[in-house]
Order: sequence, then C-alpha cells, then structure tokens
Amino acid sequence: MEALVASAVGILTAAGIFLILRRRTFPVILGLSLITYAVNVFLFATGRLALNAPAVLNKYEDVPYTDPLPQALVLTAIVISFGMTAVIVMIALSAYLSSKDDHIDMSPQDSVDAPGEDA
Amino acid sequence: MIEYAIYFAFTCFGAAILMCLWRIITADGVGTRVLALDTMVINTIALMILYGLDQGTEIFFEAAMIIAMLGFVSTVAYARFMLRGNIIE
Amino acid sequence: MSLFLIAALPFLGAVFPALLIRAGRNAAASAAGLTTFLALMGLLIHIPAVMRGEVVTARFDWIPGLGLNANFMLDGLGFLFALLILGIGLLIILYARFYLSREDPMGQFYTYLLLFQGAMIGIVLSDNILLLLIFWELTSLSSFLLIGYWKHLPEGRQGARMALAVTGGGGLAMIAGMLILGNIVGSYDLSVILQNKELIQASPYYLPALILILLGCFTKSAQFPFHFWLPHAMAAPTPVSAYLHSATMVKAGLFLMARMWPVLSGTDAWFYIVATTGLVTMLLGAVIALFKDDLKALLAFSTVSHLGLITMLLGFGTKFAAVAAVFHIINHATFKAALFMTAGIVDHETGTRDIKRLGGLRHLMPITFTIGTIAALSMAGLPPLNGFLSKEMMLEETVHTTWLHLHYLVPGLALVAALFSAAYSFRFVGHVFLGPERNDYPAHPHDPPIGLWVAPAFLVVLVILIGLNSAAIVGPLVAVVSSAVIGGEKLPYYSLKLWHGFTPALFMSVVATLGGLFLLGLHKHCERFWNTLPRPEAKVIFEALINRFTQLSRWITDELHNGVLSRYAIIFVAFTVGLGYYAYTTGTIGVETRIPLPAQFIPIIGWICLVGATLGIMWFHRNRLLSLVLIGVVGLIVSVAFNYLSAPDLALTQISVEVVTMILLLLSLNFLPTETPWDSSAARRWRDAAISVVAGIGSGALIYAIMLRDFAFPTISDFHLANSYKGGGGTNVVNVILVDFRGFDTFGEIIVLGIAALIIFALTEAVLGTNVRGYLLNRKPHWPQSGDSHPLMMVVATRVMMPIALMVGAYIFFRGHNQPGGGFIAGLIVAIAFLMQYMASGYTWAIERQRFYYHGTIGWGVLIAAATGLGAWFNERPFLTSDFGYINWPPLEEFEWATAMLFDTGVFLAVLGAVMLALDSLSRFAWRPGMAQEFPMDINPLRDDPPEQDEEKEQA
Amino acid sequence: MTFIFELLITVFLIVSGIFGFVGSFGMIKLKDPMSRLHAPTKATTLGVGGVLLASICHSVLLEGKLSLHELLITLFLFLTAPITALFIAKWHVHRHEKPSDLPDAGEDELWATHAVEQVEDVPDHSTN
Amino acid sequence: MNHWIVAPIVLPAILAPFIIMVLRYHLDLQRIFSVAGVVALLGIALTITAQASGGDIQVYELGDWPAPFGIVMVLDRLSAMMVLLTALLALPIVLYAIASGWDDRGKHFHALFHFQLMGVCGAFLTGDAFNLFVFFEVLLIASYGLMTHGGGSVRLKAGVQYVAYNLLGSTLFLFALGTLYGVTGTLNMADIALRVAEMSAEDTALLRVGAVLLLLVFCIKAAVLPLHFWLPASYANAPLPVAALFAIMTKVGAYSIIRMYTLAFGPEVEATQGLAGDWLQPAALVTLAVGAIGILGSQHIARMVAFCAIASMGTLLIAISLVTPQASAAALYYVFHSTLATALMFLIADLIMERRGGAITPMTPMAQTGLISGLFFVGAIAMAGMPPLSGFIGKLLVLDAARDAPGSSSVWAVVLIGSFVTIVGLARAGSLIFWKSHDAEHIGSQGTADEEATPLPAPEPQPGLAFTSVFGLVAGLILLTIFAGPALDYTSQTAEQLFTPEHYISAVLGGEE
Amino acid sequence: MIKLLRRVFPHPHLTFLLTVVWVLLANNGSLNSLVFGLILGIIIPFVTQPYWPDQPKLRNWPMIVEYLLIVLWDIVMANITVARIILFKRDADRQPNWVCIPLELRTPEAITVLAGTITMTPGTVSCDLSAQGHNLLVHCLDAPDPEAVRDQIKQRYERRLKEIFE
Ligand code: NA
Ligand code: NA
Repeated sequence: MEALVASAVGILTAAGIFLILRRRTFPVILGLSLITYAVNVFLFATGRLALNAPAVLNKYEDVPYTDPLPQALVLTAIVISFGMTAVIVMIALSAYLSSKDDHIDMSPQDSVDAPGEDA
Repeated sequence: MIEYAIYFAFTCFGAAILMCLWRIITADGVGTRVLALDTMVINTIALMILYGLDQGTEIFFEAAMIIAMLGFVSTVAYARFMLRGNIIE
Repeated sequence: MSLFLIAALPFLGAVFPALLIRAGRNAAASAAGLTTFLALMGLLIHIPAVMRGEVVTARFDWIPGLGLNANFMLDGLGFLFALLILGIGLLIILYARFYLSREDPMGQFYTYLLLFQGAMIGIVLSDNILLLLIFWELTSLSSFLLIGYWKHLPEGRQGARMALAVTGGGGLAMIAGMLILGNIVGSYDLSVILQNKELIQASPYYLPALILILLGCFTKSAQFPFHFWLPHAMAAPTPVSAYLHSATMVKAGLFLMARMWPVLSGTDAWFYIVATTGLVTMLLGAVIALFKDDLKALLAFSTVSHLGLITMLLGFGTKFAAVAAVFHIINHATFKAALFMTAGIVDHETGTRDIKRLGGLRHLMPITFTIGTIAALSMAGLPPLNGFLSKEMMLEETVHTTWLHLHYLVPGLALVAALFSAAYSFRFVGHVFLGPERNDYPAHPHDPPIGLWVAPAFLVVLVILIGLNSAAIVGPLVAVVSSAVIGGEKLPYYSLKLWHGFTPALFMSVVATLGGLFLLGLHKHCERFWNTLPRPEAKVIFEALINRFTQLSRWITDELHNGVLSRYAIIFVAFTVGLGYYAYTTGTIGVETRIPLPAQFIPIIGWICLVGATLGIMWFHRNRLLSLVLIGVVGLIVSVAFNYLSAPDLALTQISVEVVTMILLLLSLNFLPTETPWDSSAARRWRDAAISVVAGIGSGALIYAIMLRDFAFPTISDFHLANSYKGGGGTNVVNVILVDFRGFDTFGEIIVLGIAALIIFALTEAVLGTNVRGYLLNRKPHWPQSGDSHPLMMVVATRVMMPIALMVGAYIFFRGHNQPGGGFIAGLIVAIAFLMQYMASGYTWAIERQRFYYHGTIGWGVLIAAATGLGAWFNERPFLTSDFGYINWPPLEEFEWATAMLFDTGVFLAVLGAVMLALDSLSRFAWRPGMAQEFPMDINPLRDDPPEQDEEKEQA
Repeated sequence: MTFIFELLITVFLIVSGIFGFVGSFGMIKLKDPMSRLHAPTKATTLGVGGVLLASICHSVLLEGKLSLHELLITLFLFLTAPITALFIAKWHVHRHEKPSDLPDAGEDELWATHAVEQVEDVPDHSTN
Repeated sequence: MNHWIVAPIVLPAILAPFIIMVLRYHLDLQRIFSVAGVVALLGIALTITAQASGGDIQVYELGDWPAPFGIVMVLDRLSAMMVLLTALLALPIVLYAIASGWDDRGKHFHALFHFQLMGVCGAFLTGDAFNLFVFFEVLLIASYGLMTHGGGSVRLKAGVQYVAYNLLGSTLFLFALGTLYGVTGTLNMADIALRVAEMSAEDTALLRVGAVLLLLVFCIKAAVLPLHFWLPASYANAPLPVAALFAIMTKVGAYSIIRMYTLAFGPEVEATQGLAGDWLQPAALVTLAVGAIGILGSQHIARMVAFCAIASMGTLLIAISLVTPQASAAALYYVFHSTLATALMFLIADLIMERRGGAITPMTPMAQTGLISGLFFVGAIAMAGMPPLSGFIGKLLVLDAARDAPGSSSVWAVVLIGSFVTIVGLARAGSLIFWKSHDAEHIGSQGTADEEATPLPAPEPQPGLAFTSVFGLVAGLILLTIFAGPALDYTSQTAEQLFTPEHYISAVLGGEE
Repeated sequence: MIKLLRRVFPHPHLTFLLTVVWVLLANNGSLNSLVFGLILGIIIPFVTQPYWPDQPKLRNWPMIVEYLLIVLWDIVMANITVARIILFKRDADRQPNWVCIPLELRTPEAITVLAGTITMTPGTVSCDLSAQGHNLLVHCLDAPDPEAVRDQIKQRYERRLKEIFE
C-alpha cells in the first residue's frame, strides 16, 4: 500500500513539474494542479496510512483511529490551493485576453510603460 | 458466499474501470471520452458501495452520493463545452 | 563656539540659499557668506587654545554599540585646514556671486557648496574615524553635485560621475582600512588610535590597513595613477575648481595622511608607497601641465604636481619633511586659489581659456595681470614669494633622501619636476599676459568689477607677506600644525627665512628657474615632440571601462533574468532536489519501524488508473480538453483513495473542489486556444522529463521513508483525539480540529478564498474595462455551436435536483461536527446546486432569481467567523474559544449546540460567496447583449403552442 | 432463512457485476459512437442499482437495521443518466450527423441541435 | 490574556470585509477607513512593541488550547518590531496610493491592502509552523491581487509568472511541513525546537531534509539566489506603490529564517548541523552581487529598483548567515533601513514613471523635476549605503559584525565592491534621467534653465500628499540615522533574546523544557 | 384551516419529498430527524421555488405507481437485451436505427420523463427534440422495424404520461 501511495506521489510530482516546465500558461496551470494533488497526498500520508479507521469517535466501542491532524492540514491546503488555482487561471486568462498570446515567458525588456501597453 | 460474490463484482467493476480508462485515452472523439469518464465515475460509485458492503462500513456513502451528484455536473459541463463552447450562458 | 556648532553650521546654512533664492541672488549669496563667516569666527575663537597647543574636543555618544561616536577635536592640523576651508570658502562665495551667470540656479550652487564645506569641516574636526568616513564620503557626494552643476554640459556629467566613482570608490576602500585599524586598536576614536603606534605597526594587518587607507587618500588627492579624474572635474564652474580642486577637497587626502602620520609613517612600506607615489605624481603633473593649453587644465595638473610634492614630503617620514609639507600646504593654498580665480577672470572676460588664443592681456587687464603674475611666480618658486620658501625646504629634504640606496634619484627627479613647474608657471604669465596684444579675443576683455578681483588680490597679498616675513605671519601656525602632525613630539630645527646661505637647495632652485625659462623658450619644439608621444587618455579609458562594464552587467542581468519561467522553475527544482539530497546524505537514516499495509485489489486498480491518467496528461497535454478530462480522472481517484484511507472529509472536499476547478478551467478554456502548439525541442522535453523524474523520485522516496517509520515523538494529534469530544463537543475529530483546535488556520483559509474571489472580480472589471470587451464581442467560437443551448430535459432535471442538492448540502453541513462533512463542503455543494441552474436555465434567467449578493456573502462569512472568535473575548477567553452544550426539548431527544457550528456557518457563507463570485465573474466574459433570454428553455411546446384543453380551462 | 437472503444478495451482486462489466465492455466493443452510448447508460446504471440493492438488502435482511439511503444514490443516477445520454447524443448529432442523415423532423423541419444560424468562418472541431 | 497580541491580525481581518461589504461603492469612505485602519494598526503595533520591549515573551493561545496542541501567537521583541515596521511602512504607502490615485485604477485596492497587512502581521506573530504557512498564503494571495491591480498585458503576464513561481514555493512549503510533522509529530515551532534538540543522532536524515526544504521556502520569500527569479519582473511591473509595500514581503522570508534558525535549527543543534551555514552565506553574497550588477545593467527604473531590493536583501542575508548575536543585531537594524529605503525608491520611481515613463534615457524634463531629483539623490544615497543615511550605518554594522567571522574578507570585498557598483549604477541612472534631460532640453529650446522650461504636468490628483508621504519615508530614514544608537540597543537586546531560545520555548510550552 | 396549511406548506409535494430525503440521508427515523427534515423541507422550497415556475399538477396517482412499475420492469429487461446484443451479437448483424417520435405531450416535465424512460429502456436512447419540440429523436441499438418501436413507446409510455400530466 505504502509503495502505491509513494509511487503515486512521485509520478504526480514528476508529471506536474514536467507540465510546469512548458511554455504556455494552460499546461503550467495543469502542472500546478497535478503537483498540488501530489503534495496533498504527501501531506496526508505523513499521518501514516490506516484502513477503516476514520477519525470519527465511536462512543460505543474502542476502535483504532487514524491521525486526524494531517487530514485537517490537507483540507486547509486543498482549499487554499483551490483559491490559488482560481486566481492564476483568472490572471492567465486576463493576460491572454490583453495580449492575445498565452506564452508564459516574457522578455527582460517588457515593462508596463513600454509603448503599445494598454494599461 | 457473499464474499465471493463481492470479489466477483470487484473484478467486474475493476475491469470496467480499466476499460473506461482505456476508452478515455484511446477514444477518437471527446464525446466518447466524456461518456467514458461518466461511466468510470458510475463504476467507481459501485466499487465504493461494494467496498463498504465488504467492510461493513458506512463511511463511503456520503462520498458515493456526492460523486454521483457532481459527476453529473461535470459531465454536463463538458458536454455544454463541446456543444456551445460556453458552459454558462 | 562648540565644535558641534562649527561642523553643523554649514549644513544648517545649506538650507537658506535654496529657500532664499526666491528673494534674489544677493540674499542667497549673503546667507551662504554669513554662515561661513559665523563658522569662521567660531573657529577663530579657539585660536588662543590651539596656539597653546591644546586640543579642543566635543564628544557625543551616537552609536556606542558600533563605536561610531560624534566626537570632534580641534588641534593645530585641524585648525589649519578648517581655516583654509572656511577662509577660502568665504572668498569663493564672494567670487562666485559675480562669476555665475543669470541662467545658473545660484540657490542650488550655494547649497551644494555649503554641504561640501560642512563635509570638509567634518573631516578635519572628526575625532572618530567612522565619523570621519561619513564626512569623507559626503565630500564625494557633494562634489559630485558641484562638478555636475552645469547639467547641460556632457563633460560636467562625465567629470562628476568619474570623480564620484574614483573618490567614492577610494572611500569604500578606506572604510575597510579604517575598520581594520579600529579593530587593531580596539577603538575607532582617533585620539586613542594616535596613541598606539607600536601596536598598529606591529600588527599583521598593518599593511592591508595602510594600503586601503592610502587608496582613499590617493584617490581623493589625485595621486598617480588616480590623478586622471581631477582635470576632468575642471568642467565645474571655476569657483568650484578653485575651492575643491586646489584649496580643499584634494587636500583631504593630504590631511588624512598628515593625521595618520604619527601612527602610520616611519615604516619602509610607508616610505616606498607614499614617497614614490608623491614623487611620480609631482613629476608627471608638472610635465603634463606644461603642455596643457587650457588654463584650468594647466592649473589642474600643476595642482596634481604640487599635491604629489606634499605627499612625497609626508612620505619621507622625517619631521623636517613634515614641517615642509605643512608649510607648502599653506603656501599652495594661497597662490593656487589666486591663480584659479585669475584664470576664471580671464575666462570670464575674454570668453576663452585657451592659451593659444590669449596673450598680451597685460595692458587690457592690468589688475588681473599683476595678481596672476605674482601668484604664478610664487608657484614657480621665485623669491621673495612664499612658494620659494617651501620649495627650498622640499629640495633641501630631497637631498638627504636615498631611494633604494640611490642618492641622486630623488633630488634629481625633484629638480626636474621643479624645473617643469617653473616652466609652466612662466608660461602662465608669458603666453597669457605678455606678448603682443591681439584683436581676435572672443569677447572684449577688461578688468572685472572689484567683486571678482578682490578675493584673489587678498590672497596674493598673503603670498607676498608670507614670503617676506613668514616667521612672523605663519611661523607660530606652522609650529603648532607641525607638532600636531608629528604627534606632539619635539619639533626639528627649521627656519622659515628667505636666505639660508648657499645651500644645495639654492643651487637647485636657480637651475630650476633658469631651466624653466629655457624650456619655455623651446616650448614650440617640445610641444611638437610632446604631441608625437603616445599619451593614454585616462578619461577615455575610464569611460570605456565603465561602459564596457555597464554593457556586461546588462548582458548578465538580461541573460540571467531572461523572463523564461521554465528556466527559473528548473533552477528551482534542481536546487531544491540537490539540497534535499545533500541534507539527506549528511544525516543518518533510522531503521524502518512499521510494516507496510498489504496492497489489495481495488487500490491497485485505482493506482493503474491514476498512473495511466497522469502519464496520459503528460503525453497528451497539448490537447487541453483531453488533459482536463484526464485531470478529472486523477481527481476522482485521489478522492476515492482518501476515502479508502480513512479520510472521508478529504474525499468529500477533494471531489467538490475538483468539480468547481474543472468548471473554472472550462470557462477559461472557452477563450484560450484549445491546443498547445509544439514550442519546445525534443531535447528540451527530454531534459525537462529527466529533471521531473528526479524530483518525482525524490518526493516519492521521501514520503515512502516517512511512512515506514513511526513518529520520533508522540504526535500531538493524540491530544486532539482525546479532547475532540469532551473539549470540542464533536466526534468528527478532523472537523473539530478545523473549527476549533486549529480554527485560526481555517479563519485564514476562508480569507484566502475570499481574497481569491475578490481578485477574480477585480480582474474581470479591469479587463472588461479595456478594449478586450470589444474583442470578446467579436470573437468567433472555437467551433460551430449547436442549437438548443438550454435543453428542456436538462432544465427539468435540474429543477428536480436543486432542492435535493440543497438538502444534501444542509445534511453535510449539520452533520459536519460529528460526522464527515462541514461548512466548507456544504458551501461547495450548495454553490454547485446553484451553478446547475446557471448551466441549465441560463445565466441571465438564473441570476434574476438570485436571492443573495456574493460580496455580501463573503463579507458576512468572514465577519461571522470573526464574530464567533471575538465572542470569546466577552467571557474572558482568547479569540476563537469555542463553547457547546446540549438542549433538551421533549419530546425531542436532546441535541447539541456548539459555537463551532456558528464558525462553520461563517466558513459555509464565505465559501459559497467566493465560489459563486468567481464563477459569476468568469461567466461575464462570455456574456453578450443578445444573450439575455427571458425563458429558461429554448424549446417549450407548452409555451409555444399550448394544448387546446388548457385554453378551455382558462376560459372556464 | 439467512441462506436465502445471502443467496438473494449474491445474485444481486453477480448480476450487477456482469452488467457493470457489460456496460463498459460495450463501450470498447461497439464501433459506432451512437451505439456505444447505449451500453453505459443502461447496463452500468443497472449494475450500480444492483449493488445498491444488494447493500440495502444486506443491511435490512442480515444486519436487521433499516438503511435505505442507498436509494438516494439510485435516485440521482436514474435522474441523471438520461440527461448525460442526451448530451452525448446531442454532441454526436451536432458533430457527425447532417440534417439529411436523420429522419424528417415533421412540421418543425429541423432537430433542435441543428436549428442554429450558421456562423461563417468558424474553424471546424479540432480533433479532440 | 493579552488580546493586543491578535489585534494586528483581527483588525484588518474585520476592516477589510467591512470595506468590501459596506463601502464597495464609496471610494472616499474606503480611503478614510483604510487610513484610519492603518493608523490604528500603528497604534496597536506601538502598544505591543512597548509591551515586548520589557523583554518577557507573551503567548496568546487561540481557542484556549494549550500549545503545542492549539495555535499560539507569540509576542517577543522580534515579532513586535517587525509588526511595528509593517505599520510604519503601510502608512506612507497607503497615503501615497491614495494621493497618486493608484487605488482607483482597479477594484478592492484597500481591502486587499489590509488583507496583505493581516497576512504579514500574522506571519510575524504566529508561533505555529502550519499557521505560518496559512499566513504566508494570505499575504501571497493578497499580493497577487495587488500586483495585478489595474491590469494591463505586461503586468498580467508578469503576474502569471509571479503566481506560478510562488505556487511552486507554497507547494514546497507543504512538502517541508509534511516532512517535519512526519518526523517530529508536532507543528508548534517551540515544540519542534524542543524535539529537534532531543532527536536521536541515528535518525536525522529525514529531519534534515525537512529543515532544509523549509529554509529553501524562506529563501524564496527572501529572494536569495538562485530562488530570487520571481522578484525582478513582478516588482518592476507591479503598481509601484504596491511594490513599495512588497518591500516588507521579502523581510517576512528573512524574519522566518532568523526565527527558525535561532529557535529550532540553530548552529549548536547537531541534528541539523551545517544546513544553513554551509551555503546560505555564499548564496547571500551572490545575491548581493547579482543585485548590484542588475542595478548597473537595468534600462528601466522600476527594474533597477527591483534589483536594489535584491541587493539589499543580499546584504541583509549576509548578516543573517553569520548567525551571531552581533550580526543579527546588525541584520535587524538593516531590516528597518532596507525596508524603508526600498519603499522610498519605489515611490520615487513611481513619481518618475508617472511623469516621463521609466526608461533610463534622457527625455524632456518633468514636473517638479528639481524636487524629484533631490529625492532620488537621497534615496540613492540610502540605497547605496552612502553616508549620512542609515544605509551607511547598517553597512558598517554588517561589516563590523563580519569582522571575526570565517570568510570575512570575502564578505567585506563583496559588500564594498557591491556598494561601489551600486553607486556607479545609481549615479548613471540619475544623471541620465535628471541631468541629460536638460541636455536634450538645451538642444531643443536654446538654453532655458529648468525654471522656465515647460515640463509635463504632475499626474497625481494630489501631488502634495504624494510628496508628503515620500518625505515621510525620508524622515523615517533620517530618524533611523539619528537614533541609530537606541535602535541598535533594541536590536541588540532582540538578538540576545533570539539567541536564548530557552525563554521562548518555556514561554510557549510552559515550564516543560 | 386549509389556508393555514397552505401557508405552512406552500409546496406540499416538495416538502414531503425533502422530508423523506432527509430521513433517508440521516438514515434513521428518529423524531429529531423527522422534525428537522420537516423544517428544512419547509424552508428549502422557498429558496428553490423561483427556479421552478408553473409546476404541473400531478393527477391520477395509481397511474403513477403503475407507470413506475412498468418502467422498472422494462429497465431490467432492457439491460438483459442490451447485454445479449453487446456480448453475443456481431456488429454486422445489428441494425442501429433512428426513429422519430411525434409527441402529443406538451408539458416539459412530461416530455422529460418520457425521454428519460426511453433512454432507460430497451435499446433506445432519446437523442434530441425537434426545433419546436413536437418530435423526439430516438436512436435504437438494434431495430429492424422502427415503426414498431415508435408505436410501443407511444402506447406503453406516452399514453400514461399524458394521463398523469395533462
Ligand atoms: Na481548514
Ligand atoms: Na469541514
């Protein structure tokens, strides 16, 4: 089981980084969401793995519980990265619409008051 | 007896899921892909219920239900995208 | 007057000219003059004390922690220089008032001048070398402003930048030197340092300190090879040249060498570095000066030469030489300032400084001629003028100096230098004033108003008086100053008389004078020869160097920060992985303490799907829609995996976030290209893949290692499990952690979400405000659109589903505290329920029926959450302290209430508002006027042709 | 008695397993996209339905506690499956069928999906 | 308990939503409340600084849960002074943003501004590693909004890069926290310190990985080479008042490094031996070098100032990397200087760009050219660490602190040569922008001095207020210079407090160390 | 009295449905969940009602039950048929076919139910409406005789739906 999770984290990380290294905004965003999956699983797994032991207290019998803390952290992380993804999607879209070009690279000479700037 | 039935069902739905994956990756048109994704979602729900049945736990129910609800939403979104390009208009 | 005040006055005074310039040029000038005059008076008050050889001090602990204290001291040396600075300063102010033209902003000029004056005073009065450094660099800065005063002259700008670069750079070197020095002695106070000669000269750091400090001095005093900046600083207005580049700033280096003389001199290193530099500078300056046709250039190089002379004297390290140095400082200040002003007058009156175009001015400008000639002859070293006395002493001293056992080298070269200096002095007189009168002067020359010539005249009077009876006039001063220089030890024998009998020095003087005349006679031929010599133009070299360096750094900067994100990311990843690996290998890994769980059938299926989908994304990422579908698969698997691994809350959150994210991406993909073109070479992709794989292996291995080991210490979550129910009133520990134990995280998290929505809204506004709006209205869809955009069946289905979905949301919310679920997931579900209406019945139709406003919802969410937290303050508890209890209303079974639920309500609202606002904003991009539809369904038979019986009913 | 129940549940499970398999297998096997559509919408749905039924029976008959919430999932699936199918079909009609290929739409002339004013110079579907 | 400690976080957290809900359509009211909020924050900051200056460390247990199980805010000298710095910086900037009308060029400026302040203050105050992450995200996402405020294609493109890079950073942060939790089983900084100290020498590898990843995250924020690439383009293309505010963001990274590497991973802890020391100093030196070279090589004033920021971070991190009380005292003094100076330069750059564009080339002179050139001269002096301003003192402090350290000669060489290059670069820029423009003018209209010249009109609605706020920063620098003595005393005491982490730990965890 | 009830339960059907849904969700029939479900069942319709204007009146409940049973039975049969076709029939022998079904139904809800039923039952998928919604396009997996299919659908389903809805 651990091997599966670990390898999954690895593969998600690799794919994510590979996409982040592309030169257009959209693949980069995809890469970021992949690597977000990776890190969420990673963070979750730091609580070690457990089956059928949700951290929901059982009043009647004494059952094992998994580590709830990483879950809470991952929840927070998921929410935050959702917000972040939404923002970068929006910025990327605005950038594309403003320049009709979805390359993510710039030139060192680019500047907000360069001629032709519409801001 | 039920165990074996469950394992049989596991196998069937597991195979089904893999076939869906295969279809998603190899399909010729995005429509078929979306169809395959939708089917995969439904198969997954089946697997979750089966597993809950196998383990005698309830914790899969909510997830299964939410997945059933949201899987539909995303399928519709994809379809609208393919038909109209614009999913909210 | 307190030394503080003397040092402060110029700075305070610097304010007035800038302000008073509105009141007229005289006001500005007199303000500057008055300030200087006051300072001067304040200085002169101390004459008695100084002459008694006392040291006036003023101390203030500024930064004791650093040893940088505002300590000032006034001894003979300081007094002399302060006198020069303020005295000549006063004359310069007067002179400049008449020199500057109408166009020149005079207020600025005097402000800069006073700033500079203050800095100089600071240098000569500092009793703390760090403080001295401050003033030292200030002189560089203020002189930068003065030299660049004529902004429109390129020479001015370049000269200023060059001066700043050289002197400022030297100053930086000196910082290091001073820090070392202070480190050796253990104090930065000069008075302390000056007591520790042995300690300093014994230290291994003596040489580096010496060299670094001398770098500062030499650059400031334009010693070879740093002499080149001075002539170009002459682009400054003449008053500036006269003040900075003859009387004061260039002497700062000399001052410091004199100041440090007691502790630094007397070693071979000192002798060979300082004396040699001085000698070379003296000679070089003199030779070059002879062949300069620009009056000010001639004077500039002569200044270089004389500075070299003084440096050399200080370098000799003998007390007599020190006395000679001091004496010559005084003399040079007098005649050189006078000469500069003369040159200024000539320039001002004739409109040129080019010697080749001058000559025969003696009748046209008799006063100027007299002043200039006397000063020049003093510079040439002719009796009975003061220049003669100090030069005699210099020559005298060279005779007793051997350089690497060469007895004749120093005197010989000194003689040559003296000869050349005599020559250019004569040339100054001969080629400007003597000779036939000409009729092609650019302007019509005549003697200037008294305001211009009174200052130099005064100096020339000094020149003569000192020459005739130096012992009476400057004798005491020289004595005091010299004793200060040599560290208060007993003065050597010396006399300031004109006649010492037939000494070698006398012969050398005669030779120099005659040789000078002779050389001037041959000037034409020498000049022809000189012009054939290859002469490296320091300025050109310097400019070229700076430009080259600027180009280089531009190249480096732009190559390094070339705007290619993937490059940045690769460096990031490589660096991270590398350091992580380093950290791992330099530690020791413990033994595995956990047995892995068996991998069952279903997880393997899931794993295959995950891996398949992920690789699929990598492979097909150029097909954007497909990669979205595959991401959907990944999300599905991950959320199911969470559920499988006992994290139902995560599963629910993950899947709902998944769907909303996907919808966001689809909304944006509607405007983006649906294909990513190939724009990276195969090689590049392989490199990227390699790096990615390495990073993947890294993260995978790391988590694998963690999972197979127990916590090194009991984890704090045991506490959460133990206290979730009795302390937090909930059985779903995860939710209790979120809303209670770590509620502050969640508080921040909903704020993040809210901000995200705000940004999306704000950007939408910004972008739709520009010409983008027009583009959006005219853009074509990616592909032909189908008809029937709101199919009847979809509409009906969503109508049935919506209430149920809301019910589910409510259910998820209310059970959250005790079962998987909670405000966040509920918020997403409700949002999606409304979203379904958007998609089915259309944006405009649905929005009309919207009952809540997104900004408000977000705001209320955050405020409710905050209010729940603040509520605790009222019963003396910290922020976010929760409370809960049980209500028992028969016949109902008892049920629980918890403030945490209220907090979770805040979360719910914030999430709902944020998601809706985000989606709403994005949908507005696609909105176009024609789209407003009054009906939810495009096709509705009931509406279009109602069946007959319905109409009958209506009639009935 | 329990045996009967177990047998019942077993049957449900096996049947649903078969249907679930068939649903996805059809998607692989059938050639034309429209026919593919039939398999999952029905077979899979029933497959899941069977599983859910089995689960309900299990809790009701064996564990003896009334747990019907699986019905909700069934409800969702039955409510949504036709819509999904409809959209996929519309996509197919939109992409692969010309009005002439379809049966006559009676007095309405066109089928809704085709009933749209054609926009000029729009690129055709990129092959995804 | 002392509620003042959370006040710097709660105040903006309530004010911002209020602005969004109630004042959305009333810019004037927004401005009033925004400024009032900043002033209030300043008051709070002064209060807690006063409370902290006594030297005892106060802890605020959120939700009344004891550390390490709940989240705690910790008020010590360092956090107090950083919050104070934040408030001091915020005031002139918000005034400038109002005066220059920047806040009206997009929606929600003031709300985002206060959320940013909340994130920064939270990061300075929190005593919990994961909570630190949350506040990092708050300040980051607010910065995303501020950075793209007003839109414009280049700015948005720079924004995409900025966000993407920092998302990578946030991801790394989570990897690091996960690793640390997975090993130590805790998230509270003090508790981490305690457990790291007790870590068995046989099992340090994973801990070390976690620690180094965390350090890297902070280095990204602090723009340490080679993790600084996010900075130039984003700062240069952000609205410059916002860039001025961002001067504090890099300091958050620096703060975190100081905090974690004095508290938990200090040089004397053998489990994490030589993680920071080995490479941080060289990296800092290179950072300074690259910054200085960038200043000389920039063709645009905003970009040049961005490199000024990098260079000053280099100097700061050199001091931090020495990890001695004296050096830390120097660093903390320099933090104040560098923040104010960087902000000042950005505001001046904005004054210039608003009038004649940012290209470092001669153009026709602009409105108030004399005043602005004077300000530029002052700012350049501060930035280059020339006397008489605090930069020089800061530089002396750093050099003095590096005196006995290993590699002191290289530190001295780089710092001094760095300032030399900076001087040359700034002098070049200044003379091109302010002096050569007169040349162009002279060529144009025969020899008119700048009084008679007809310069472009001042763009701001209220240039008076704009200049006032800039002068405010200048005044700050001057005060920092004059009262360098007391300031240094405070930072020295702060450094002492930092280098006796026992107090911190016992304050947070109760007497259990 | 009736007025009062109307005031409290403006949407009786929905309220009932939602209460049931809640009980199912809570998965226990306790009084608490009943009461709570009822409360929500009353509140939620107020939120959703504007999204569902002119709801059709359902008549003829026995017919509804009958219809449901028929559909369930057909679904099972449908799946068996389809399974046989998929597993054992070669594509060559299969005759997929389009069928156009002229609609007498007008109510959107009714049409939706019909279309849904068609999709869930023997080898048929409802694919599209005609431009004004008078015909339904159905695709058959294997239909040698389209007319038969059409008649069966109209007889078996549409008739009953017409009685239920119109
Ligand atoms: Na959370
Ligand atoms: Na929750």
